[in-house]
Formats: sequence, structure tokens, C-alpha cells
Amino acid sequence: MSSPVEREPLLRVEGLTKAFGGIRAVDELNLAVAAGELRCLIGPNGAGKSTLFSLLSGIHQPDAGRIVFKGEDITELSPFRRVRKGICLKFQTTRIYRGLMVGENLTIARGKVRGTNGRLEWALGVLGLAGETARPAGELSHSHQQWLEICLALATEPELLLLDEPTAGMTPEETALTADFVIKLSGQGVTILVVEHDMAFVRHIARGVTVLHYGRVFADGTLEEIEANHEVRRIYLGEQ
Amino acid sequence: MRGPLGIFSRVGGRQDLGRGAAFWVAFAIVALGLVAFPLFGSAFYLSNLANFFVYVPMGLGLCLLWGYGGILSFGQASFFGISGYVYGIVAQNLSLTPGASLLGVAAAILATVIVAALFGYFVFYGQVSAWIIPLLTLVLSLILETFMAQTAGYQWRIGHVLLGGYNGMTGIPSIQVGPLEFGGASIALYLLTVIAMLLGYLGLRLLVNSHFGYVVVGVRDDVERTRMLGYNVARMQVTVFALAAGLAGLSGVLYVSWGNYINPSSMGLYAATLPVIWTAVGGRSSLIAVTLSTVALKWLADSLAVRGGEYAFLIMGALLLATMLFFPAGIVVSLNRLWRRARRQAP
Amino acid sequence: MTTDEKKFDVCVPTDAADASGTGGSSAGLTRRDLIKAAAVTGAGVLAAPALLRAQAAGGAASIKFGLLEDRSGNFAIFGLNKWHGTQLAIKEINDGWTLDGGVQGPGGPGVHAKVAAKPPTTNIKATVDNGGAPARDDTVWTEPAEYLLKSGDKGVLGRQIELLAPDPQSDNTQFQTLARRLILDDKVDVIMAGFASAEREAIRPIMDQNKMLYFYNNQYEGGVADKNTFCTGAVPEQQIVPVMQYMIKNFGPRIYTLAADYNFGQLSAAWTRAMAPLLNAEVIGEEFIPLSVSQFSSSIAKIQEAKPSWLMMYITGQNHSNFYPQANAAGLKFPMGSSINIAQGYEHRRFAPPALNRFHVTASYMEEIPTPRNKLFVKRWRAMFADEPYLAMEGHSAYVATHLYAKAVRLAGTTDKATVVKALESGLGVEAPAGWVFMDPATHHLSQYIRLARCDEKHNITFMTEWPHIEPWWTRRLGVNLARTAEYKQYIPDEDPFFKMFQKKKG
Amino acid sequence: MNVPYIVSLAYQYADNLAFLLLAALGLMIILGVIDVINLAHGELIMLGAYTTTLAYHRAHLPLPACVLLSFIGVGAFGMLLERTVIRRFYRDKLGALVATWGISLLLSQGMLLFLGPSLIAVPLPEWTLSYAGYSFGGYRLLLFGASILVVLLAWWIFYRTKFGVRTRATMQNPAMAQALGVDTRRIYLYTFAAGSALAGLTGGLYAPTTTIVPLMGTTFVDVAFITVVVGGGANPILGALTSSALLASISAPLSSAFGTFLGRIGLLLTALVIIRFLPRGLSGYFQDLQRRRMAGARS
Repeated sequence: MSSPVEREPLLRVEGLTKAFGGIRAVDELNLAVAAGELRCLIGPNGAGKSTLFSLLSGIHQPDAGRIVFKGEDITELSPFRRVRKGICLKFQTTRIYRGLMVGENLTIARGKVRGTNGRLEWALGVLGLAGETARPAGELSHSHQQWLEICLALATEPELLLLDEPTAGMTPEETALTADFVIKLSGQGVTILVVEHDMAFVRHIARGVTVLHYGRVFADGTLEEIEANHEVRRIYLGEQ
Repeated sequence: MRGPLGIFSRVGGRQDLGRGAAFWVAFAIVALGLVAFPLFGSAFYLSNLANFFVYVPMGLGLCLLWGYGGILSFGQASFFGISGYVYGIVAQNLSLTPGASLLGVAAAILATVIVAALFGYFVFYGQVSAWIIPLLTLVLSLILETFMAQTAGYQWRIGHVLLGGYNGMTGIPSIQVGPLEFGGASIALYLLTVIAMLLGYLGLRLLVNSHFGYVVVGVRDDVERTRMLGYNVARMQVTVFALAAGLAGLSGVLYVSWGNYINPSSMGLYAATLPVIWTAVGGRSSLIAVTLSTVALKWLADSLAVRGGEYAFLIMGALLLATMLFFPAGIVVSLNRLWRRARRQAP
Repeated sequence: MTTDEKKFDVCVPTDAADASGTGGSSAGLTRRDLIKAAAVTGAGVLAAPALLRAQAAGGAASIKFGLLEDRSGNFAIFGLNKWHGTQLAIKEINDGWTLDGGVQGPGGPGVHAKVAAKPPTTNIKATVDNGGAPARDDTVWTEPAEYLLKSGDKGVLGRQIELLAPDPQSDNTQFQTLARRLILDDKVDVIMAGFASAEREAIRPIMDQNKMLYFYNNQYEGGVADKNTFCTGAVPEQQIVPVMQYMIKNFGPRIYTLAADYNFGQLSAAWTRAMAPLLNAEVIGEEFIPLSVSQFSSSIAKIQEAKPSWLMMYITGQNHSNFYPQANAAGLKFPMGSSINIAQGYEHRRFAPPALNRFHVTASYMEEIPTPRNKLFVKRWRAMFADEPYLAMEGHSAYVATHLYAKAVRLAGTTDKATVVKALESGLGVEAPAGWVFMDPATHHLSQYIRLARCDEKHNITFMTEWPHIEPWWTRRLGVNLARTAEYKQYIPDEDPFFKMFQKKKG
Repeated sequence: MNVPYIVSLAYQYADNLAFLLLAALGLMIILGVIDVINLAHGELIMLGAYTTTLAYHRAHLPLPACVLLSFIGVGAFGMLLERTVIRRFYRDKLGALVATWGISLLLSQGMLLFLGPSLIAVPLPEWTLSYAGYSFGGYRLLLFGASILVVLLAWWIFYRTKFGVRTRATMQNPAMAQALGVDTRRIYLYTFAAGSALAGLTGGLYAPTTTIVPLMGTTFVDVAFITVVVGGGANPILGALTSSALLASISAPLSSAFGTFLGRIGLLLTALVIIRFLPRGLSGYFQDLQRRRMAGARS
């Protein structure tokens, strides 16, 4: 019985469907993500990327389909239980506790986990937040707020990290720094799904890419394959 | 490890006004003054002050719930009333048993917490929007007041204690520990209310500066974010709701020990809004501000009653509206901010 | 036995102006100021006690008179009236006037009572059957128009009465706080307080803890047996039995009770249920209405279905009075009897006719009582409080209680509470504007002069029948004798085995 | 069960429905559009009743003119409130709740000081209809008619006028509506005025049936709150209509069979149950249902 378990991907999504106001934002979507993968999700506006994330993290309940994580069906699980299972989300619009200090933000995020979290310390150092613990989070620069939110997510020690537009509003330098950080994080064994519009970021990461269109997986492959795909260029890249 | 992620869980932590030596010296002086007051205060002033202090735990509970937890509730008076009635039923039925009144206190607060947890379960696990909770807690007050008001007559009795309907429950014994009776105008009750107030304040201050307290604040600031950090937000809210109710229950027990009487109007519409006024006017984000405003506003209502009572409600309403318009954070909190700004600019 | 008043000459003032004029120029000024102050609501509140206090400061140490009546909040409409009644009585006492009356001894009214009728308590059924002879616009005996006598005393025992009247705002906790303030801080000699029974019950423990002399001046559900408490309002045996007897005789035996769902309504309904079989009648329907309800279409439909001979009304409060216009508009034309409405809340003045057509109430006082002495009383009241909308039953009770207290202090020769209680228990009576009343030593309740008023379609009041002397017999029947045995409780009908027989509840 | 009894029950149902609908509609429109709970709504109803009563007795106007005056007068007062107070609390619903509670205390106690504890009521028009031993108040049937008329009017404004389109756009997405040139502040101002005017109308219409006292507002708002909680703010008109229809169908037979007290308790318990299973109220539920149906139809 051991081999099928090993072949089981970390995350498997089957026939996932969710409609909002008459529009099927996610439409019978199938997806599998292997442990340790770093994958970018791209697609035009309204392709269902953020909805997929909200379904994976449990903010919304799907109308149909199921979500399997580490071999366990988590479709009915409430959001906080999914976090405890190891799925954590960084929201599209930055959501940190602006009124609290950076350190206090982290205190909340660390939960009942006591003792050192080496990865978090490392991340804080890399992202330039280590010296900022006594500053109100709302006073940080926009990109630092984005990074703080990633750190909050990391504090929960996730196995699968969902990053929704982590570089929105960043300068090219900051985008590059974020991309490097994400690659290093992936190198430490965290499975990461990134929704991103910024193709510079996607190229920098240069890993597997999944294209969503009208709530379905439209194409799947390496960056080169996707960029070579005519249909994708038409619906998505062509727009730029 | 405390280095850069320093844990802020100390009483003097950031989640309240009043940090630094000057505050704590002043706090100690006031506390000592209150404890020493029976040496020179008259029985009437003791009774009167005790009456003001009785309500402080209830106010602090709402401060925790609304100011720190972001949940506005008009239900504090309901829990105050439930506790008072349960205490009355237990303590009066067992009046011949030694220690009956302590059993009554325990039963009262326990009952309050259980009812609050049940109500909280329905409301918070349903994940209703924030505005529904104040309305539903108002409805809860109305249910309880309407129900208790029609319990006149013999068929409404528990053991040999009559619920008493609209006229209320009479003959409730004061809390008694050995020979010490915590009656209306006694030094013992006065000191008990002072201790309840001080311990309530310090305990909650410790709580809001603990990890739990920060998560409560996190829930207030961003429910979704906190849930996404792996917290069972609904359970957290029920806990805070029940804790606030327990504090209101403590006030309820002290109140019946003070007045030996309770009736349905102590859970009615007006009673339900008083804690909201205290909390809003003082400053809901600060425990010390709410403590001060609860005592000050009880005192104000009392003085207004003595001279020209017609204006009492009017002044309360005007105060509430003016606070919401000009000091939305509360008067004490706003004054503190002004003072700090002035001090920063002075040198 | 010595009487306290009779040694003074009887001097009859011709009107209120003369009465205060004899008090000297300062008193006249005071009254004008009071009227002025009362006209501006609020200013009256602040100024009136201050003026009374200033006036009192001249003489010996004043008698401190604590009054807690609701001047704001839910019960303001009644509390203001009672506050005014007390103020008027205190002014009269301080100006040297008193009501006729004196000690009648523990056996009840004697020569001074001018009452021939037997107390209707020896045999309820016989009493009820005989009833009183209907007397239109008339009284049983003739009385002089003037009811005030010179007391020969400015104030009481040479001391002015100082009124301390903070406003408890219809709030029970305020009642408790202020009662403690009056007792412990102001050290008052007497407290008169409370409209709702809940307010009375809130402060009665405090009165008992401090052995404070307490007057409750309100019609209520009855049953209080408390050594320190004196009740001057009418109780069920004085109102419910007479009105039922009249209604059954004139309209028939099928009774439908509509009552407020709280102590007063439930206990009064229990009285009606228990008394109906004795009067050869039957309660065919009963409904209890929560105090917060103000829309009555379902109640009206149920009454129409039941087709009673008449309605027994124990609804109360501002929400409930909406019933009358609604029922009238729905074409409900049944006669109604009550012990409370119109005499207490003057619904006949507040609602446009004919909402209260065919309404009957037994009252210890109403502004419309057509006797010359009452007309004089109303005139004096309005001279002091020109804007008073109506002189209701409870305002009169407060007025009588204040005079009764002054008489008791004069008799006791001191304001010491235990002695004053003894004086009150000696069988003291006064001749009030409404008629003779007598403080029953055993129960600490007043015997009452009860009139049955009828409201017609133009909302004019006619007095159909009167019972000049009805004793508070119920708690005495249960063995209460406060003059002998001190008690501190309130009895409810369920504790009376007689009532237990009729204890079926609402269905 | 005979026919007259059913007719009587239907009459009571209509009466209950009208009361709930008129008490709650204004409150719900304000909640739906501005996202603010006006705890002073009961006091606005009180102001309406006072306006009608004073106009009737002092200015000797005919009753319909008095009611119209209440509608306009309280609407104007609502505008004033919006300009001075409500405007500051658009994004702070709890703050608005507390501030409007302050207003409600000011209004009721101010009225007590200003005009005393009670006014003489307007005489209730004596139109009586009789049927098989029951008699029905004609004025109450008129109230029912008025409530239906008000709902139809509100519906027409909401769905058939330019103002309604803009209002609905503002409800859905204020920022977007603003970007499209809708003056959302003006929409909020007019909506609050309209909600207040409805309160004034309710007060005016019920003035002949109630005691005119400063604290009368509370007898309207307790049921209004329940209606609002059950109805939800997603679609005020549908919410008010369905919620009062449901609640009247619970309170009318319960009151008729077991008395008014159980009728009231039934209302309160219904609210608790509804809220547990439909947190966004009936109108939120219908909205979801509609969306799901549209989604189903499209695929």
C-alpha cells in the first residue's frame, strides 16, 4: 500500500465548481500539485484564480467537487482547520493588523507554537523586517506590508503556501527580491502556488505554469511551453 | 526566545493606557485610598460608592468584548439579571445551609456563563454579520424581561422561592462568609466591590496583554486574516462573549447582595444600554478608561437624580452623541492622546 | 383618650388665597414663586425644594420629609401628580392648616367618622348583595364645604416640614440608591415613595433594615404586611368586589377579564375569579397582556367570540391604554368595569370620546367628585399647579398621607419613628377631600371612601354608587395584626386557601 | 373552523402584517442602502405621531393632511440628522448604532420635557364593518391598504426610476457607482430622508390608535428589530415584505390561540432560529437562491 501513497500528490482538486452571481468562477476544475512544487497560476481577469484560492483555503465552499490534501478530503473542513493541516494563504489585498506592531502581528501568527522557527527568522532577515518589530505595521512601506503578510503565513509553518499576487505594486527590484525569496523558500521544501499577473515575476521564477480560463485549466506546462502555446498567447499574453 | 519577536504579555503591556511608573504609583495611591476609605467615610458614602463599583466588572466585560473583541453587545444587562436571579434562587432556597451564599455565587456565575456560551454558539457559529449581534442581544433582553415580568403568582416558584414577576424577587440574602455579611451598607461589601473592581481590572489587563489578548484584538481587526492563521475564531468569540457575561454575572451577584432585591427591569431596554454608554463615553479600547467612566457616569446619574432628574436621560443621551461625534475613541482615551501629543511637542 | 386637634378653634378660610394670606407675606410670595416655577417644567424641579428649604430654615430644626416619586421615565405621568399632592399638603401644614380628624381608637371609626354604614366585611356575600343604594350626584350625608382646619401650629410641633424629593426616574436601582441616601445621609424622618409595586418592593428591604417609617401612597394589588410600611391607596377588597357586584347586577353574570401580565393584573384577575361564584357570576374568558403590547386586534377578536356580558379591565400603562380607541373602532360595545383605569391614568381625558363609553371604575378619588369640598380642593390644587392635567387617585392619596403623617407626629409629640408608628396604630383617621378615611391598626392600610364612577359617550363622569367605608379586611382575614405581631412580607392570594379553590390559570 | 373565524383570522393577519411592515420598512431601506442601523427609528415614529396629533388639535387640519405633514416633516428632520450625524458613520456601523441610540435618548427625553408626559390622541375614525358576529375596524383595514401601497411605491421607485437604478448601483458597489458618476452622498442623504419619512408616516398613521407619549417609539422598534433581523439588508423591500409576512403568520395565530404573550415569544424565537440558519436573513437567502438559479440556467 505504500507506493500509491507516495504517488499521491500533496494537493488534488477534482471537479471543483463555484458560481457567483450567475457566473461560474471556477468550473469543474481539476488540478494536482506535487509536494515541493513551485507553480504559478496565470490567466486573464476573472479566470477564477482568486476564487480557486478562496476555495482551497476554505473561505468559500464549492458548489461541487472535492479537494484532497495529503490524501485527506478537506472539502468540508473549516478554514482554520486547513491552516492547521498546513495550507496557508496570503490574501490578494494585503491583510495585516495595521494597528499593531510588527512584533505583535507575528506574536498572533505564531499561535501556540513556542520555540524557534528558523525559517521565519531567516525570512524576516531576508525581507528586511527583523529590525522593525517595534514599528506599527501600518507604517511599513507597501512592499514591506506584503512581505510581512508572507511572514505571517510562514509563521503558521505551512506545507502548502498560497500566494495571491505577492508582488502587486512593487518596483522591479522588489519584485526580483520577492521572486528570489520565493525560489529559496521552495528550495526549503515548502510547496508554493502563486497567482501572479506580473510576467517578469513568472519568468524570474521560471517553473511550472498553469493557465486558467473561464474557471478551467486551459493549459499546463513549463513556462516555455506556455509561451509557445498559440491559444494562450491569444487569450492572455496577447492582451498585453 | 524573546529577542526581536519579544512577547508582550505583561500587565504593563501596550494594550491599555497607563504605562510607566507614574501611572502605577497613582494607581497604587488610589487603590490604597479606596481600601482605607471606610476609616473616615460614612455608611451612606460607602453604600453609594459600593453601588458605583458594583457595575465596574460589567463595564469591563463589555470593554473586553467590544473594545478589544469588536463585538458590540446589549446583552450585558441580561447576564447581570440572570446571575442575580439564579443567586437569589439558590441562596434563598438553601438559606439554612452554611455556605449557601457562596454556592449561590458559584451557581449564578456558572449559569450566566453557560447561557452566554449557548447564545454565543448560535450567533457566532452562524457567522452572522456584526450588526446583528447588538440587535439580537437587545431581543434577548426583551425575551428575558417579558418572560420574567409575567412570573407573578404561586405557580412560578423554584423550591420555595417566588420569582415575583414584575415586582421582582424580594428577600434575597446578602453574601455571607462565616460571620461576615456583605450587606448593602456594610464595610465588607464595600471592600468586596473594591477588590472585584481592582482584580477585574488587573486581571483583564493581564489577559489583553497576553497571547490570547492579542488574538482577540486580531479577530477585531481582521476576522478573515486571523482565521487564516489557524485560529478557531468562532470559539474565540464565544469564549470572550462568555467571559464578558461572567463579569456581568459577578456584577449581578454583587448587586443583589447590595440591594437584596432584583426585578425584570434590571434586564430591560434601558438597563441594557447603560454599559454601552459607559464603554463608549470612556473609550472602549481602554480598560482603565472604562473603569473610570463607569464610576463617573454612575455618579453623574446619581447626582442628576438628586437635582433635576428630568435632565438625567437627556444628559446621558447628549453625552453619548457628543462622544460619538467628537471623541469617537472615547473621552478618556482622546484626552490621553491629546496629552501625549502635547508632551511630545513640548520639549 | 385625648384627641390632638379638637382643642383648636375651627376657622374656615373662604378660599386658598385667604388660607395662604394668613400665613403672612413671605408665604404668599413663596406660593407665587412656586406657581411660576411649576409652570416652567424643570425649573420647578430645581426651585421648589430649594424654596421649601429656605422657608424652613427660619424656625426650629425642620422635620425632614423624604419623597421619591417618578418625575421622569415611564411613570412620570403619575409621579408628577403625587409629587404635587405632597407639595400642596406640606405647604398647607407649614402654613398652619390641617385636615379634620383624630384618634378613633383601635376599634375603627367612632363619633368623628360620621359614617353610618357597617363595614362590609362580616359576610362578604350579604354585604355584596345589599351593596349600596345608588346615589346620583350626591353623597350619603351633607358635609361643610371647607375641609381645612387651623392647626394652631406653623408646621408640626413648631417645626417646618422640609421636603427632600430627588427624582428616582422610574428606575428601581435609583429608588434603592436614593432611599439609602435619604436614610443614611439626609437622615429623614419619613419616606413616602413609589408608584409601581416593583419600586415599593425594591426599597422595602432597605426601609426594614433601617427601621424607616415608610408610606406607599398607591392603589395596588394588596397584601403588604410590614411593620414599617403604611399603605394609603385602595386595595382589591375595596375596589374589585364593589365594582363586580355593581356590574353583575346591572349587566349580567358573564365576565371576561383582560389583564396586564404582571403582578397587579394577575392578582386582580385572581380576585375576580375567586369572587365571581360568590356573586353568582362566571369568568368565561381571561387574557393576560404583556406590558409591552400595544396592538390588540387578536384580543378584540377573542372577546367578540366569547360574547361576555361585560369586561373586567386590569390593563395598565401607556401601551395598554391603546386598547380603548382600538376596541371602540372595532365596534366593541361591551360595558367595562375596572379598579384602575381612568381614575389613575385619566384615560377619559386623554382619549377622544367615545373610546371609554360605558366604562365603570371604583375609585378612592377622582377629580370629578361633585362635592363642594372637592371642588374647593381642586381649586386650591390648581392655584398651586396651574398646568396639572388631572387630579388623579394617587395624587389624592399622597396628599392625604402627608396630612395623616403630620397628625401622627403631632399625636406622638415627636418624630421618633417607633413612636409615630404607635401613633398611626392608635386608630387615626382624617377627613380627606374625598371623604373620611381611617388607618387600620392591624393591617396598616386605610379604610377607603369608594365611589363607583361611570364614563359616558361624551366622557362625562357620573358617580353611580358609593361605599363610604370599606375596610382593608383581606390580610386581617389571614390573621395579620401588625399592632401585635410585626411582619415584613407581602401576602399573595395563592396563600389564602379560599383563593386556591379558583386557581386555574390562563388557558 | 368556520368561515367567519377564518375571515377574522385573515383580518388579524392583515393587521399584524401592516404593523410589522410599516414599523420596519424605513429601517430596512436605510440598512440596505446606507448599511447603517438607525436605533432612533422608533423616536422618528414618535415624532411623526406627535406631528400628526399637534397638527390635528392645534392647526385643526384634516387627518390625511396631518399624516402628510408627518411624512414630510420627519423626512426633513431625517435629512438634518443625515447631514449632521449619520454622514460621519458611513463606514462605522457599530458607531452609527451607538450614536443613533444617543439621538433616541435625546429625542424621547427632550419631548418629555418639551411637551410633557402625554398628549390627547387624535380620535380614531369610527368605520366599522360587521360580518357574522365579528366587527372589524375600518381604519385598520385602511392601515393594511396603506402598508401595501407604501411597499408598491417603494418598489416602483427602486426598480422603475433613475433614482432607483442609481440607488441599487450604490448598494452593490459604492466605489464603482461613484466612478460612474453617481453622487453616492446624495443617494445616502435621500435614502435616509426617505427612511425617516416612512417612520414619520408610520407614526402619523398609527397616531389615532396609540397613546401619544414620548417613549412610544420603543413599542414599535422591538418588533421592527425582529423584522429587520429576519429580513436582512440584502434587499430591503423583498426582505421587509417576506419577513413581515412570515412573522405575521407566526404571531397572528399564536396570539389568537394562546394569547399575546406567546405570540410575542414566538416572534423572538423565530428570529433566533432564522438567524442561525440564514445569517443574512430571508432577503440574503433569496438573493443566494436567485444567483444559484441564474448560475444553473447559464451552464
